[in-house]
Amino acid sequence: MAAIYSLYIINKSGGLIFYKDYGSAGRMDTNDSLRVASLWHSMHAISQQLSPTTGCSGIELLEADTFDLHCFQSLTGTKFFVVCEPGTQHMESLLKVIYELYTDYVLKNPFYEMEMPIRCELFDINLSQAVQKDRVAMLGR
Amino acid sequence: MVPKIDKLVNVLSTADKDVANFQVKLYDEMTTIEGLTEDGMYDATTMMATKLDLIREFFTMPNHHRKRDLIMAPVGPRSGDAIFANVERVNAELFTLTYGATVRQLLTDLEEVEEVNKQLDQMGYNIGIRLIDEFLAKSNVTRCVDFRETAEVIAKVGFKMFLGVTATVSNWDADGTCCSIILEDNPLVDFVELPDTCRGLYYCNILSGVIRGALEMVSMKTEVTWIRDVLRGDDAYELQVKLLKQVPEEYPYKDDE
Amino acid sequence: MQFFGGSEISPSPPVPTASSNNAHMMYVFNRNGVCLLYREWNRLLHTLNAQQDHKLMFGLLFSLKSLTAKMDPTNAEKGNLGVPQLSGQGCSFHSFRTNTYKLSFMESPSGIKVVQWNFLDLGHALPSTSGIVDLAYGGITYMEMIFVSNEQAVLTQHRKECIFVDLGSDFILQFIVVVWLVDLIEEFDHIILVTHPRTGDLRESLKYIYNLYVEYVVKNPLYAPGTPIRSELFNTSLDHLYSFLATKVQSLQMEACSSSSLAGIQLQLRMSCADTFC
Amino acid sequence: MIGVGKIKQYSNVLDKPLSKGKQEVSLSAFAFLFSELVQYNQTQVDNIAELERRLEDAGYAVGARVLELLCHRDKGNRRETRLLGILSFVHSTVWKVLFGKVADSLEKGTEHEDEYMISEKELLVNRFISIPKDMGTFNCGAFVAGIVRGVLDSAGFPAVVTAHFVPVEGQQRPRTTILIKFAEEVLASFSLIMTLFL
Repeated sequence: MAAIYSLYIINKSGGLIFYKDYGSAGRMDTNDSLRVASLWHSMHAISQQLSPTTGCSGIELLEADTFDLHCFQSLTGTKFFVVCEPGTQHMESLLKVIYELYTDYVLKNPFYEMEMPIRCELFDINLSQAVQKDRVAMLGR
Repeated sequence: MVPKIDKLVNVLSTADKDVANFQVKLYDEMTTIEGLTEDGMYDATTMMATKLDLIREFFTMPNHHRKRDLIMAPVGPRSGDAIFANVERVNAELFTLTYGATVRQLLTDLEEVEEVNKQLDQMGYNIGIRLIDEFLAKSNVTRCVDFRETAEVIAKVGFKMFLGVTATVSNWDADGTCCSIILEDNPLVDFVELPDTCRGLYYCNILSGVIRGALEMVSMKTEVTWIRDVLRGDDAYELQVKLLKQVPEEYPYKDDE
Repeated sequence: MQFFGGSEISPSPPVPTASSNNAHMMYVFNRNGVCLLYREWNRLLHTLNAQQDHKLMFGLLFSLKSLTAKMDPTNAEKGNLGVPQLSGQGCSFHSFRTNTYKLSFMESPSGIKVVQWNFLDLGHALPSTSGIVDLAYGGITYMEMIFVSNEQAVLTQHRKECIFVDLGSDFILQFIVVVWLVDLIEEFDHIILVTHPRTGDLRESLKYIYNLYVEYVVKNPLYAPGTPIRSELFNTSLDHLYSFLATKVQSLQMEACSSSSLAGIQLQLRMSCADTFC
Repeated sequence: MIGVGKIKQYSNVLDKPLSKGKQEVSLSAFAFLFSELVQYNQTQVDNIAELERRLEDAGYAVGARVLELLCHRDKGNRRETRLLGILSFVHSTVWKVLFGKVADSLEKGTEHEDEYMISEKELLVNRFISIPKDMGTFNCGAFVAGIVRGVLDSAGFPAVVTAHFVPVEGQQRPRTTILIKFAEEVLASFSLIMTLFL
């Protein structure tokens, strides 16, 4: 039972820098995930453009038939979004935890080049623990 | 079994106490507060986990007080002290000595003091563009649009959160695009005296770079210069931050798209 | 006449939540992306001119639909991005929320889209009276969608289930557009509701609009398809209801809307509004 | 249900000794500075060995100062003369000051007489660092190796000090071992002292 299907991280120009699948049917190949990322980036921007009032920071939650998509955008423009089962709780706080893991294990890694794809072993290790723990919390309920 | 909240474990830190069922008791108490959502409970528990006395108090609080404190407590920008108390810290000497070694390395590599100043500023910029995300994540700052507000937050919260020192913001100019940040303390400079071969060196130039880099990432182009530097005989460390341009992210799609 | 396989409009919509977010917008597009209807109440920000705004909105819907179909984690073969979907085919989205507004979206089997917006009242006072916005006629011709006509639009169980969920708890009646449509066009396909971020599930209200709209549209031979909605009656009723709801009504109980004839529906609506007017 | 605990390593505030006015900065401040130091040095070298050497040099300067500070502060200026004394000084006092804890272990090398090893499950400087595969056995701990060499050298125990990743089975992350290889003369005098007492 995968509450979380997949996680994407996009840099501020819409390039996909991280994609992890946690068990959706038919894993997306790389160009598809790249296209999804850049499409989401433009949709997110357009949604701000169409806001009936000022101060809109773009889509935070998209509800679809078979999944919810929670998106967090940092003030520096980096977007973290997770695809999960409809109605999954605590996705905002999980995204916040992932954002902090990004500031620790990616931005503090001297071998990570800004805006480039993330290949940091420590980020992967800590991320899978965070997602695992979150899933346990959900299952535990 | 309910996963224990690490912070609760640490705060209670009594080995035999089964934190999990204590957590359930706390949770049941919270369900009596109508209007407190699941996320609200989660945040409330995490917040309480940092204050042992608050937990004790919580059980004795009448319900409407609980509601007022738990729900109404806005999760606004957290104070520098609160964050500093909660982050992992290291002895300042390690930081100071490492910085000293860095400057020494630059002095040997570049010889010219002016080059070292530039390199330090660039290194600071490289740190700033990365550090800003941690600052935003930990300080719950939701908007960085107004330069005045941002400068205040960076000085008050940022310097405290990272360097454990307090900084004040003053002498704003008329239109609020230029101010000074004065550091009451500066961990970079313990045990440092500049030999006269280093005349003209801005030893702490990394700090100006950090501020410039951090602000640029929230679309504020600035110029940061030293006004006063104790190592050069002044009575305090004072940086001037001048807003050059606020770069609004333009709408990425031209009309014909 | 039953719509969508006999699902009833559920009995009484619950009381709208207290927060009066009295500004919202509504778009109706036909399957070719033509914006048949655009209404706004107290929209403060117009970053684009009407034509761009509608074009962008339709583009957003089209892309989000293909994105969600592509990202559907429950079925393996996903087709590729950007290819138009048969209406009702593949996973689609029904709402998204930003920090300032919530957009609810419904697509009829024939592919027409209705969007209704509401934006978060950010604390500053909003003008209570709402001017009548004449419909900007936005024409997008480049997108071709293949639609299955209504008769054969056999909705798969899955699909139907997601559009017509049971009534959400805080269903805000004030966005229900009571529609006395006389001269409307052939089926409109897309209903988009933009409401307050904390607004609950509005698919039911969309369904309600759609039922009324199709009921009158289908029955209205006068209207030439593809031309904008000029129904005076429609516009006045919209504003009348809107300004009324925005200011006074706290709760407006609607009896179960039976699927009886045209008149039945109309009567019932008037009755329910009437008793709250006096 | 109550949500899950924060994943961040939450250091236990309650048992962190409240230093009597001892100044602290956030680990992040050090981590960002150290990361920049590594990146700067990467631009100055063209191979990994050189990068390690430069980090070590930077560490050496830190080590020399640490010894001064600590001797002045703690030992009332009495110099440590015994080999084991200086090793345990590094393993505990120096480690505590710089990294807030005593090193996990101090062992004597098994193969060679003149080798000692200080090991740490998670060396502070490596806390956030992921080494790319193509950099082989490179270890930023070279900086700490430099610190150790700086302390030992200034205390009159010249040695060659290197940092190595040592895989730990059952752990995803290897630990770091600081290998200390004392110079000839150090051992000579050490064995001389030993013979005197035997």
